[in-house]
Order: sequence, then structure tokens, then C-alpha cells
Amino acid sequence: MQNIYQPYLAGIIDIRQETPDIKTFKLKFRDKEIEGSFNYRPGQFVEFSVFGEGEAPFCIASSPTRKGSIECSVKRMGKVSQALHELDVGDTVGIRGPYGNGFPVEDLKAKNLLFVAGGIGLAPLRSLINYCLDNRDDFKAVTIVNGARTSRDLVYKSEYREWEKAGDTKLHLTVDCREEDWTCMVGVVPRILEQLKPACRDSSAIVCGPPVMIRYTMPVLLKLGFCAPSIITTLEMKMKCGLGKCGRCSIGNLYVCKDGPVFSLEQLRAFQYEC
Amino acid sequence: MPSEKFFVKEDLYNKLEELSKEFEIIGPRELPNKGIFYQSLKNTRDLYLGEGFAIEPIKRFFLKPSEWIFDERFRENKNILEGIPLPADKRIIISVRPCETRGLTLLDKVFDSDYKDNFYINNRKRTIIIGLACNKPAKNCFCTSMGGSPIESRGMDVLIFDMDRGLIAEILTDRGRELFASIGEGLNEGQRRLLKEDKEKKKDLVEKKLSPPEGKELDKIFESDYWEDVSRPCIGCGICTYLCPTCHCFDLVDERRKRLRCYDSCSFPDFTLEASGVNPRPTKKERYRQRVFHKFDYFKKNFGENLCVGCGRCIRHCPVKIDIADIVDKVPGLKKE
Amino acid sequence: MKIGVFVCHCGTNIAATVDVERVSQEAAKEPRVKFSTTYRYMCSDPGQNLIKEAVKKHHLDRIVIASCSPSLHEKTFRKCAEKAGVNPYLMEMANIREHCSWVHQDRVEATAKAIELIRLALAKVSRNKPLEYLYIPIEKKVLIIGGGIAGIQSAIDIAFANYPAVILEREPSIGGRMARFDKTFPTLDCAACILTPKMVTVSQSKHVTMHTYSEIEGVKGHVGDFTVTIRKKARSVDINKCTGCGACYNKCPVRVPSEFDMGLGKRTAIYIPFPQAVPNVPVIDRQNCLWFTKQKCGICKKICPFEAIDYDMQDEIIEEKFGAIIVASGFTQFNHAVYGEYGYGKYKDAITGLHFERMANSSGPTGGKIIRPSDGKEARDVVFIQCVGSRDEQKGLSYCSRLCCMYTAKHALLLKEHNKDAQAYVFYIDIRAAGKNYEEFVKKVQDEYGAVYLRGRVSRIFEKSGKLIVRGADTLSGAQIEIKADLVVLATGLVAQPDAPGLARMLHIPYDRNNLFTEAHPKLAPVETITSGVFLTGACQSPKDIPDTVATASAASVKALGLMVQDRLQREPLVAKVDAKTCSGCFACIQACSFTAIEEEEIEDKRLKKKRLIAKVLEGVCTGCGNCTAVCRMSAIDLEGFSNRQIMEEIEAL
Amino acid sequence: MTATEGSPERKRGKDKKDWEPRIVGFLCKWCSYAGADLAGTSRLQYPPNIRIVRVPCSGRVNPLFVLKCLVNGIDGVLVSGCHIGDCHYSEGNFYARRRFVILKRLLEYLGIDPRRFQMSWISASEGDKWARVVKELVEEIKQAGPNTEFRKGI
Amino acid sequence: MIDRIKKKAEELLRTKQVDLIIGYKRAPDGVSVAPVFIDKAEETKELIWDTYCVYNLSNYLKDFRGRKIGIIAKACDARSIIVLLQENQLKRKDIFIIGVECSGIVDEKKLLSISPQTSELGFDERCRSCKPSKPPIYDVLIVQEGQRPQAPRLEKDPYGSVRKSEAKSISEKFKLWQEEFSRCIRCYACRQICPLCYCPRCVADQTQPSWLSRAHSFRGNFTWNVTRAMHLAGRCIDCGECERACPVGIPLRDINKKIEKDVKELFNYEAGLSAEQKALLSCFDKNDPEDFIR
Repeated sequence: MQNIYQPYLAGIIDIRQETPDIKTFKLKFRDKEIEGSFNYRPGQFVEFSVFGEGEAPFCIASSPTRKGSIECSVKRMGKVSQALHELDVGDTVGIRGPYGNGFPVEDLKAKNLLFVAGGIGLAPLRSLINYCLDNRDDFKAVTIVNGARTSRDLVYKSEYREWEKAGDTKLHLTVDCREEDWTCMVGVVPRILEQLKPACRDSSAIVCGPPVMIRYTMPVLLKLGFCAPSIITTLEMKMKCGLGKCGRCSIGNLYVCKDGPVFSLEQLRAFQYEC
Repeated sequence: MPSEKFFVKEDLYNKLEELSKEFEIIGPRELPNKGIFYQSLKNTRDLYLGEGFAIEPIKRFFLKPSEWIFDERFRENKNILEGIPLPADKRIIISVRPCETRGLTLLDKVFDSDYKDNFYINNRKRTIIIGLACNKPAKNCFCTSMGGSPIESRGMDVLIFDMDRGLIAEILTDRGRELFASIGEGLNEGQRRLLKEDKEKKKDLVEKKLSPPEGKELDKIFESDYWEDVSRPCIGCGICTYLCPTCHCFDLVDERRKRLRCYDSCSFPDFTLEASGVNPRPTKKERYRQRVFHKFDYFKKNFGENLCVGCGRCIRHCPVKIDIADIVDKVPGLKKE
Repeated sequence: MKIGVFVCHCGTNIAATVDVERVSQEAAKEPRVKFSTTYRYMCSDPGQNLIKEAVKKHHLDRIVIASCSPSLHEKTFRKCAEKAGVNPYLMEMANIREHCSWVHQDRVEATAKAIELIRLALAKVSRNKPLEYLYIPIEKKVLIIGGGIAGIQSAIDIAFANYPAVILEREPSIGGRMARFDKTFPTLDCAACILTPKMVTVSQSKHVTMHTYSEIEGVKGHVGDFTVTIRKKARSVDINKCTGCGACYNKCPVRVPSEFDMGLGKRTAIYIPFPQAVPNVPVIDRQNCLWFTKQKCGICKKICPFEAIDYDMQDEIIEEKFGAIIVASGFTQFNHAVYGEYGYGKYKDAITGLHFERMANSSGPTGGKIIRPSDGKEARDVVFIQCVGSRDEQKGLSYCSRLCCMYTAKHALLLKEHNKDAQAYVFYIDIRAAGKNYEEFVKKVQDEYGAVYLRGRVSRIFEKSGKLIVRGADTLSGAQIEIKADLVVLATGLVAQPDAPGLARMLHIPYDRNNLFTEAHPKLAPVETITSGVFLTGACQSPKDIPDTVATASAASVKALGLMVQDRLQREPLVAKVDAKTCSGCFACIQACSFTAIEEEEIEDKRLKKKRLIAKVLEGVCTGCGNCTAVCRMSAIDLEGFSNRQIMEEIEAL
Repeated sequence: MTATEGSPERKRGKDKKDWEPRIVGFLCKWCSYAGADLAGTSRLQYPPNIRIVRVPCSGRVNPLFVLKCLVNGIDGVLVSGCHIGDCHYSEGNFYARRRFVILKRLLEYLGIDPRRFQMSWISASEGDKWARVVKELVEEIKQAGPNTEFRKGI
Repeated sequence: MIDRIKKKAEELLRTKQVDLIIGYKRAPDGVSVAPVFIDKAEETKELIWDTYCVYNLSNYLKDFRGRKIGIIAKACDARSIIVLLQENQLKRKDIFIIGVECSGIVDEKKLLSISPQTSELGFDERCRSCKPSKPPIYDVLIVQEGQRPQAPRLEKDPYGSVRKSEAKSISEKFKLWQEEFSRCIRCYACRQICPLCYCPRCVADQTQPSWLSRAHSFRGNFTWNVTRAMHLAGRCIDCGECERACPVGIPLRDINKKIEKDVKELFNYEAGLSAEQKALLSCFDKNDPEDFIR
């Protein structure tokens, strides 16, 4: 029987410094076979092992449509992420997964998609955005609202052009406060949404960002006419095993790691989750 | 071969002696002034067959308090992971209380479902469990309210009844049958009747009762101040969870170039403390409520049973006398007729 | 993380015993080591260049240097790292010379140990954090506590460098003990002649401010930024109006014993302590002034042409900021009342050396005559007793007061000069004359001035027919000696001021069991204290004669000036840090900090949504000893450079 | 940080016959560390069993460091600082002395061989004392035998 | 006695001198006692006082920082309050101490094993070496009425048992404690029940660095137990709660007592006597013993 707690080894093949405290790691499994069999959906996550330090979950930021490697963006925070930030290209980490439910890609097909991201919250959305762009015909209009505290804190800057160029896709960037040489929007994400007034018909909103942003975005979306089942978000909670066993990430009778991390607002309401 | 056997204690000791060549024999042992502890018995006569409960349930032989999950090495500039060989030696755990084995059947639902935990499953497979029905439940026992009873035999291979003059073993599985092939005799009519009477009698032995509210109803008072009130005396130690036959939360940490899986407890603040400093269960209220809800609501929703066997350990050993049964029983506004 | 390991041969010093090549190869196999090499002399310019180039080429971000002791070259390699673009605190050394190649002979064992030592250094460096130097702004002003010769000299030196100095003196005038002396040994310069010009220099310097008749009340802050509270006692005379004409004290009707003259002379109630006083402004002794005691008289106020007399003057409390403090609080005399056998207090003609100084002074109370205080007759046979208090653990001091031998010799000489017929007898234990021309001086006093030196203790003094009979033993001849003396002069030892401990506590400097202030290091930091920015000079630290006092005064000034000339103070960032989330505010650290480098700070606890107190390290004061980290049960306080993670990592790597 | 496997020396430790004690010294950098340096400069020979962790002051040494060493299977631990009165920080060693007398007695009470945890005052001029203390320590700990008790179990 | 306690508690709440009273009430089992937190004057009826009032309630004070708390304190509890005051964990003005005179409390585990024939009263061992029956600090003292059975005092030497253990051989001692510590389940009840273990984040929970092994092994258990004891050196006031809370019966008091004895003998220091006292390990004496140093 397989040891469900033992990760696969993966090598870091590229590191990109996104912001002063966020790095994106590009990983390739050491074992070719695993690379071939590692299938995931946008919105799923993996457990990252930095040996000697421990394990922590990070969502997959790359799209399954782009094979050969997976990417994760990591903000320098706790013991593991700090250690991860100290690693270099060529170093080895452990990867366990993919875990979680991922975004309901099938349900989103033939819909207008509104992506609302704050800071590193863009990471799981990026996976889905790129997935949509790679299967462009399956989806209708794509609108991306991406905010950060400052322009320095915007992630995946190098991909914005590509997104903007894609057909029927709009990208709105915003920062919290006015800055010099900043030509895009200024204001917190919920405010910007109020200004943009994206259409709710045949639409799903996929929201990911810091808890405060989510808290203030939800009512705006509802006001704009999005219904609770069509508002989708991903939850963050301390996770350890990723398998729904260790007991940490329980929210109601569900486990964020196993039954989440993607939930619709309707689901969240069902277990009195405050957001 | 009969499914019940009669023998005297002496026979059992001898049998265990014989079995100890092939099996590791684990059973409760009374340590003076300390209590009863399950131990690997070098001398099978140390086996405690009396009343009372071991402090720690047999959970620790299946979901170990700590175990290495894998080995991390760095050799010649390369990271290598090595699995930990699973122990293969066969074990017998004897004189196990029905509620504890019942606990295992609940743990099976967690560890032997979707993602299968090979460490746990291996331990389950290599262990034969011989239970001992309770003659005298303790004052904090409430197993009958939790779907168990002093004669509950789920999860056991053999269940022994202590009948004054001797022991009657109810053989429940093939493994048990094999084990008890050469001990004792089948029951005569009198003995059979005695056993039946005994079973009947024991069903009603447990005095403490509680009727846990249905999951949906607990939901309603999720935000109640009740949880703050009842959790106030809680000191946040791990006794109730560590000694619980069904609590199974764990942590994974790296130590000494190995990964360790060890018990963790929802009563510890660090359990849910995130790297960012945010804690979704910041106070005793949320933590204690989690424990109650996990046991009497969430698990029930997921697996159809309460995650509690009513063994009373958490009540017995709570240093501040928190009584989960009492708390669940007195959940406000949900009194059932 | 990319660590580079640089193994030094140190010529053959390391390479002869340790297989450096193998060490380097093994090091290269360690995790995160991206580069490893050896070189003959890593500390040499080519060696350092090699490091710089390797850093550049391999993008190294941490460095381990396996060579000699960090005591020797830590600074060198930190600088080298800095120049190579690596934070200097991301460099660690493995001492494979002093701790390995030099103390072992077996090549296999030594090589194995060297590899392990590098592994330790690797473990540590992997937990190092880049640290930035600390900079502390400096208040460009020096406080000098005490206006004796030590304080005066310090003020002059500091003023000479064009930095402001403030002298704090509790007496009405600066000058201290030296102002009371007659001549000074061994050159016999007149004390006043050499001191007065210095006092004038101070008073005229635009850089020196004097707070005379003032006391220190409190000290807060740390090096570069001390805030000192000063009490300026009410002088009753406006220092700005008074011209020092003397009209007031000339007319004052009160006569009391003069402290300056050791009670041998009298002074008025409004007085200047001595003619050369600086500032030359009188002070009213309110205890004895008729206006203050009986609300009568008021002559001085009436007579003062400048309306400088102000009976309503109050003590004034001021606060001033300083960048450094020089402690020059001086000494006092040993209270020899414990030696009943010497008869001081009982017999008027048993006096101390300081009395003798005043008598010998031609402007003193006796006009330069050495007389018997009992009857005013000129003294002929004078017995000097040395080591009164000093070198006597039982009754007095454990230490030698160092100057008594010399001033007694001087007194014996002065006696003869003042009175050709006089005869000096000196009872001594040893003659300690270890100074330039000191031994010669003592010899001259014996040979040319006929002073009789008797080695031994005086056992008893008693009065008989108007003379003091001094009984003692001459241990050299073994004879019992009895001298009929006109005058007995006790060479009392020097002791700390009675309020020295209070001052020490204010300044957070340690003092020894004799209440003498303790220097930072007896040899290598003799004028520094463990409180950075506080320096010592003169006899408050240990008995000193004038040359030594002046020397330490200049030394302390240089130390203070060393701070003054800097724009800001650069300090190693190896200081303690508090993790606010973990700190419980039990303040065990504050109690255990020898440097008062930790204080309480109120923070807003987000978790508890309450304000609470936690510890805060004053980086400018912290010396980085790390004691706080070990008394902190929750490990909320940690030491940069020797952090818990670094040390624990080392332990785990063992 | 991923550590590597034991050195050859450590491996040797597994074989009882060739067992060599492993000793850790926490040395204050002003006195004892300098004393050990002097032993080197004077070419005084001593056994290679000791590894030195350099600390600013004996007062820096947390009892948990000592404990960690012992439970990690280190055979002997030495904490060494300046002589009383010589502390660079004037009082650090006083605190250390108080702290460690309690630890030492407690460890002995719990059955840890007192030879396994020791303290010394060694000044910067006492290179000879350093060499002697190491020699004695190695001898004593050899007699005490390997510290294996903590290796059992998990 | 209980009437006066109730009266005082009622008065304190009614007059709003305190926001909350921490006291004792009967546990659901009807025999033993549980802590109770009362914020309404009329609920003070629930309060009880008897020999089952084992808890050192000062442990709860940290949960109510910044609020005015009335607390019922025995002599040992009051001593831990002193240590908490000494360590700035409490403000004196925030607490109202209802001191109760105490002649000893029972050991429930012991009670269960006593045969009814003996005269043994089942007093807790900790009460046998407790000196004062009155708390050293209080705002109001409720004294005992009449004669009450008193916990039998230990003869002469309160450290007799420690001395006996000290005399054992090293290997005996090791075996003993190996056995004891091997049972430790690392539930940290000893820490959580201790009023003096108030660290916001215990070193045992810290991961950077990881001070002690999380493993339930002798290695990890030993480190934990020594760490706990060391952190109580000069602070433990021997309320014995840790030992009572320990589910597996590790004689923690014995370890605490050992340190208490050393501290008394070596430094003449006793914990919890005065809030002005310096912390034992944050001060020193120039003449501290150093015969153990080379």
C-alpha cells in the first residue's frame, strides 16, 4: 500500500521573484513517470515539503494545459515558506497531491467569467485564467479585476500582456493608493467592482484574495446581481495532511483540504462561514 | 466448532504464554498508584482482568502517538526519501473494553476510507483484539447512549465474559477462532443460558445517559454564548483528546531528518494558528465547540455516527471536571421530550 | 541559499595537519554549498580577491571561511564579505587552526574534525540573517561630574577640541581637593600655582559651562543620548549680577569654622570657600546666616552694590542632554576614628594630612606655620603615621591608598622648610614610591631633610605634660620606640565618596566592595565603564595622585571626544531583539540585564485586543551579552548573531 | 536546513569498541574561547573529541541548549566562561553559575551522570587549563560511557 | 465559612467592585468540585467551600486580564498570585482576593483507594508540607470556624523524600525516571493547569527553533519535563496542581520539590513570599556556590 504522506521529489527549475515577498517556483518531478501521471485541475493545491523544515500547502498557479512542470507562488510567511524562499534552482523539494476539489470547470463552461483577485490571491485564479485562455472557445467573456496594495505587490506582471491580447478578455489592474507613473485604476477591489459594474447575466464570479477583500467583495457582487451559487471563492486555512484526516481545516462538517478549497458562496453560507 | 467457549483464567494465562512465542501480547497492567496501562506483557500473568479502565485507550497501538512517516537523507548532493518499513510482527491485544474497540471502528472510517492510511491499516491487520465485557461500568460511562454497550463486540475478534467461575469467550472472527481452537470447551446448556442472562443484565448496567441532539439541531446554537460559558473552566490541555479512543487529529513535523506524525489536539491554540498569525479558532470557546461539534455533529453528518463511544475517559481525567456528556445534554433550547 | 566554503591552508599551519583538499571536497557535498575551494592564505589580498570573485561568479550569498580563530580575522572577513557584496553578517568562520590543526597531530582525526567544524559553521550560517549596522545619533555635549583637577582637566581637553563640556560640582567652587594642597610632590610646585590657571581657563572657555553648588538627581537614556537632571542649589547670590567684589563677606558678622581649612580657620556665613574660587561668587550658608536663622541682619543684601543677594532664591531643577558622561567625583578621607589608639578627636594635636596641608599653606589659616592646634605653639617634633586605614583589612581598607607615602614625605620636607629646628619621624610599613622621581624624593627627605623613618606600627599615643607620647616598634632594629611629639600627623587613606553607590546606580556602572567605581577592563579599558558613554577619571575609581588623575582625565576626554567627533555612532548589530507576540511582559530580562538596556513598552495586542506591556531593547545600550535570552522562559528575546536558531542549528548538526 | 548523515567519526560511535565520546563546549568568546585559541597558539595537544559552539558569554547559554545536546546523544557538555569577576559583561557568568547549578543538580536527580554536564571557568590566558580540562573531560566521559539512552524509541 | 464567602462574593458583585468571581461549585457528579465563574450577584449561591476545592484558581486570572476579578484563594493559591504580581502578570488593583483559611484539601485519587476502616482522611500530599494555613496576601480573609481535621504535617524535614531519592544511585534514579517519563503523553496538562505557565507561546510549541522533540519518546518527554521544571525554578509555589492534573501519574511535585530544596539551600530563596522579590534566575549573589565548576 502506498504511503499517502510521502511526497514525490521535484526539482526547482526556475524561480521568479514576483514581489519583494512572493516568489514563483517552477517545479519538475524527478521521476518522469510521476510527471506523466500527475494530473490536476485548476484550483487544486499541493503539499510542499522543504526537507528538514516541514510541509505546507500551496495552490498550483499553473494551468494543467501547460504540461511539463507545475508552478506555485509562495509568500514569505511561516517556517516552510521562509525556507522555501531560501532555495535555489536545482534544489529539491517534496510534492504531495494534487489535493482539493479545484474549480468546477465544467460548470463554468459557456459562461462569462469574472475573476476578482487581490495580491497573491491571483495565484489559483491564474491557473484557471490560463486554462480558460487555452480553451478559449469553451468560455464566454473573461474579465479580470486584479488588485494589490501597491504596484510592487502585483503578481504575474509578465503575463498581463498575454491576457489582454486574448480575445474577449479584459484586464483591470488597480492599486490601493495613488502612485506615481501608475496609469491603471486606483482603489480597493470592491470599489473598483462597483465602478466597473460587470454584467451578471450568465456569469460566474471567481474571487480570491485576502479575507478582508473577500468580505467586502461579496456584498458588492450580490448587489451587482450575482447569485450566491455563482460566486466562487477559495478558502485558506491551516492544513497539514491535505487528506481530510488531521482535523485542522474543518469548517462545518467539511474539510477545506478535501472538500475545498473551492466553495461557492452558497455553500459557505450553509455552514455559517463569516465572509 | 462452537462460537462460544468456556475456560478458566488459568487456561487463558497458559494459552497466552503459548501464544507469546508467536505474538506480541499486549494487555492492561496495573501499576501501583498510577493506574492501568496497556503494555507489552513480558509475563502474561501481569495481565489485568479486573474492572476499571486503562488510562490510555488502545488507540495508541493503531494510531501511534508518534511515528516516523519517512526518512529524508542528503547524500552526495542529492535528496533521497526512504520509506519506513512497516512492522510485520503479529500482536494480540487482550482484555480490551468494548468501547475502545468501538472507537477503532470509528477510526477505521477515517483512516481506512478514501485516502487509506497504510500505517494505521497495517496496525489493524496485524492485531488480533480480544475484548472483555464490562461487569461494572464506571460512573462516567455512557456507552449505551452512544450506540455501544458493555457487551458491544464490534471490531473484536473475541469477546470474553468474566463469569465468576470462569470465562466465556465469544468467538467473532476466523482469526479468533483459530486462536482459540485449542482452549476450553464449548458451552453446555446451563452456561449458554447464563451467558444470555449475563448479556441481558449487562445491557442495562450503564446508568449515565444522554441524548445527543441531532446534528441539525446543534447547528442552530453554533453561535450561542453557551460555548463560552462551558469552555471557561477548560485549561486547554490535551488530556481529553489524547485519551479519547476516537480523537485522531495529528500533526506532521520534520525532526532529525525524518518526518514525524504525532498526536495533536484541537484544544491547543497552535492547532489552527496560521503562519500569518491568524487563528480561526482563537479562543477556548471556538476550540471547545469544535470538539463537541466534531464529535456530535460533523462526524455524524459525514459518517452517520457520533465520534464518541461514551467511555467517559475525558470526564474521568479532566483536571477541571468538564463533563462533555453533561454539556451536550444541557445544550440550551434543544431539550427533547 | 548559496553558500561558499573557503578553506585556508594558512601556509602549512593548517595544511600540515589537516587535509585541506579533502575538507574542501567534503564541504562541497553539504547541502546548499555551491562552491568550495582552498587557498594558501585566505586572509591575504589574493585570498580575499579569490573570495570576491567566487561570490561574483557563483552568486554566493553566504560564506564560510575555515581558517584561524574569529578573534583574529572575523573583522577581516566580514569586511571582505561586505566588499564582495555579501552582508557581513552572512559570514561565519570555522576555526580549524587554533582549535584543530594546532592541537592535534593525527592527520585523519584532525581532518575529520575540520570537516565537522565546517559543518557546524554551515549549520550556523544557514540560519544567519543579514544585519545592518546600528547608528545612534550623538548629543554633542559632555557632562563632567566633579570639578576637581580631574574634572577640570577633562573640561579643558574637551573644550580644546571645540566641544561643549558641562562641569557639575556640588561645592560652591571648582577646584576640589587639590585646591587645598600646599605643594605637590615630588617637584614641590605650589598647588595653587598650577591649579588656578586651569580653573581660570575653564571659567573663561566659551565651551565650558559650570554648574557649581549643584547636584545630580537622575540619569536616563544611553550613550549619545543621556538626559541628566541637575539640582542647582540656591546660592542666594545671583551669579550673573555678582562681580565678586567681596563687600558682602567682608561685612558679614557671622564666624564659623571653615570647611576648606579643615576647621583650622574661620569663615563668614556669606563666603567664598577660598580666595581663588571659581566662580568668584559667594554663597550664603543658610544654616548659619542670621537672616535665615533669625530673620535679622541682612547686611549683605543692603551692602551689595549690584543687588546680587537674593534671599528668596530657590533650588532649581534643570534637565540637560549629553552624549557622554565623565565621572570625576573624586574621593574623601578615610574616617580614622576606628583607630582609637591614634587619639584623633581626643587629642587636638593629632591631625590628618589634609590639616597639615592647610597649615603648611602660607595663605592658609596659620599663615604657613606648623603649629599645635591645642596651644598654637609651633611644632618641633612631629610624628607622621602612615597607612592609617590603608592596607588594614581588619579595621580599614584592603587596598594601598598609594599616595600617603609620598605626601607624608612631602610633609616631612615641608615641616623642615617651615621650621629648621623641627624633626620629622615617620612610622611606615613599606615605602611605596613607584613614580617618576618619587623614590629619589623620599630619599632626599631622609637624607637631606633628616626625616627619621621608622618601620613599624604605632601601638599607642597618649598625652603627657602637654606632649603626645607616641609609642611604637621599630621592627628593623627590634627596639621599642617612644617619641615625645608636639604634633602627630595621620596619613589617612583615600576612600570613595559616601554617596558613590548612589551615583553608580544612577549611571548603571558597577562599583566594588570599597564603593570605588569599576572600569570596563582593568587593563585594556581603564577609563571606560560597562555602560557605554560613561567614563571614569581620578580617584573615584581608585586612589590616584595628581599626575595619574590628569592622565586619566585626558584619557577619558579622548574617549568622550571619540564619540563627539562622530556624526552618529556605528555599532555592531549584535544586540537583543524582542518578539512582541511571544513576550509575556514578565520582565525577567529587565532584572537580569546588567546594562539597563531593556525597558517596558506598551503595545496594542491585536490578538487580545488590549494594550499590554512588553520588553523593548534599547539598541544603543545593549552590549549583546545575551543573558536576557537565557532567562527568558518563552524565548521571546533573542540575540542577533548568536540567535537561538543559529545555536540550535549548530547543536543539531553535531 | 537539511543536515547530512554523520561523519566517519559518528559512524564509528555505533561500534562500541571504538567508541569515542562526543563533547560539546559552549565557550564564551572573550575568555574561554580565547583560552582555547591560546592552547592552539601554544600547540598544546588534546584529544579531538570536543566541538566548540562560540557564544558571547556563558550567560547566553540557555539550559535548553544543554538539554538538547544531551537528548541528541552528545556524550558530554561543557559550559565555560570567564572567571568570576572577569566577565566581559561584568555579571554574565554570575547568572550562568546560578542557572546551571540548578540544572546540574536536577539532571543528576533524574539520573543523568553528573560527568555529562560540567562547567569551567577558563580565562584567555589559561590555554594550559583548557587543554587539561578537555583531556580530563574526555577521560571522565569515557568512563561514563556512551550516552545511548535517549536514542531508544522514537 | 461558606456563608461568609457567599456574602462577600455577592457584595462584591452587587457593588460592582468586581466584574467576575472565580470560585468553586459542585461538579455534575455531585461529589467533587469544579471551578465556577460568576458574574451575577444572585448566582453566588452556587459557591461552595470544602476540602474538595483542589483547584488553584489563579490559573484562570490570565483569561480575564484587564477586568476586575474576585478570586477565592487558599494559601498556596495566594502565593502563586504573589508570583504573578511579581512577574507583572496581574495588577493588584484588578483583583480582589477572598482569602480562605485552609486546613488541607483531599486527593481524590487517594480517596478512592482508602479503605473505610482506616483513620486516613485522604489529604493531598502537598498539604502536608504547606506551612501557612492563611494566605500571605488577601483583601478579605475568611477564617475557619471551629475545629477541622488538619492535614497531618510532615515531620521535621519537608524534603525528606527528596533526600531519600537523592541518595539513590545514578542508574537507579535513571531507571525510575525513565519509567515515569515513558508514560508521559505530552498532553501538557501540567503546563496548562499551572498558574505560572502563562507564556503566550510555550517553547514546547515553538518551531523556530524547535526546542524540543514533539515525539512521544523518552527523548522528547525528558526534554519537556526538565524544561518545565527548569522554567519553574524559583517560581513554583508547590500548589501541586501539575501532579494532580497529570493523567498518567508522573510525580511532578517530586521534581519541583527537588528544585525548591536546592534553591532554598543554595540561595536561601523561596518563591511567592513577596511581590517585590527579584526573580531567582534574574539575580545572583557574588557568593553563590561554585564548587561544581572546574
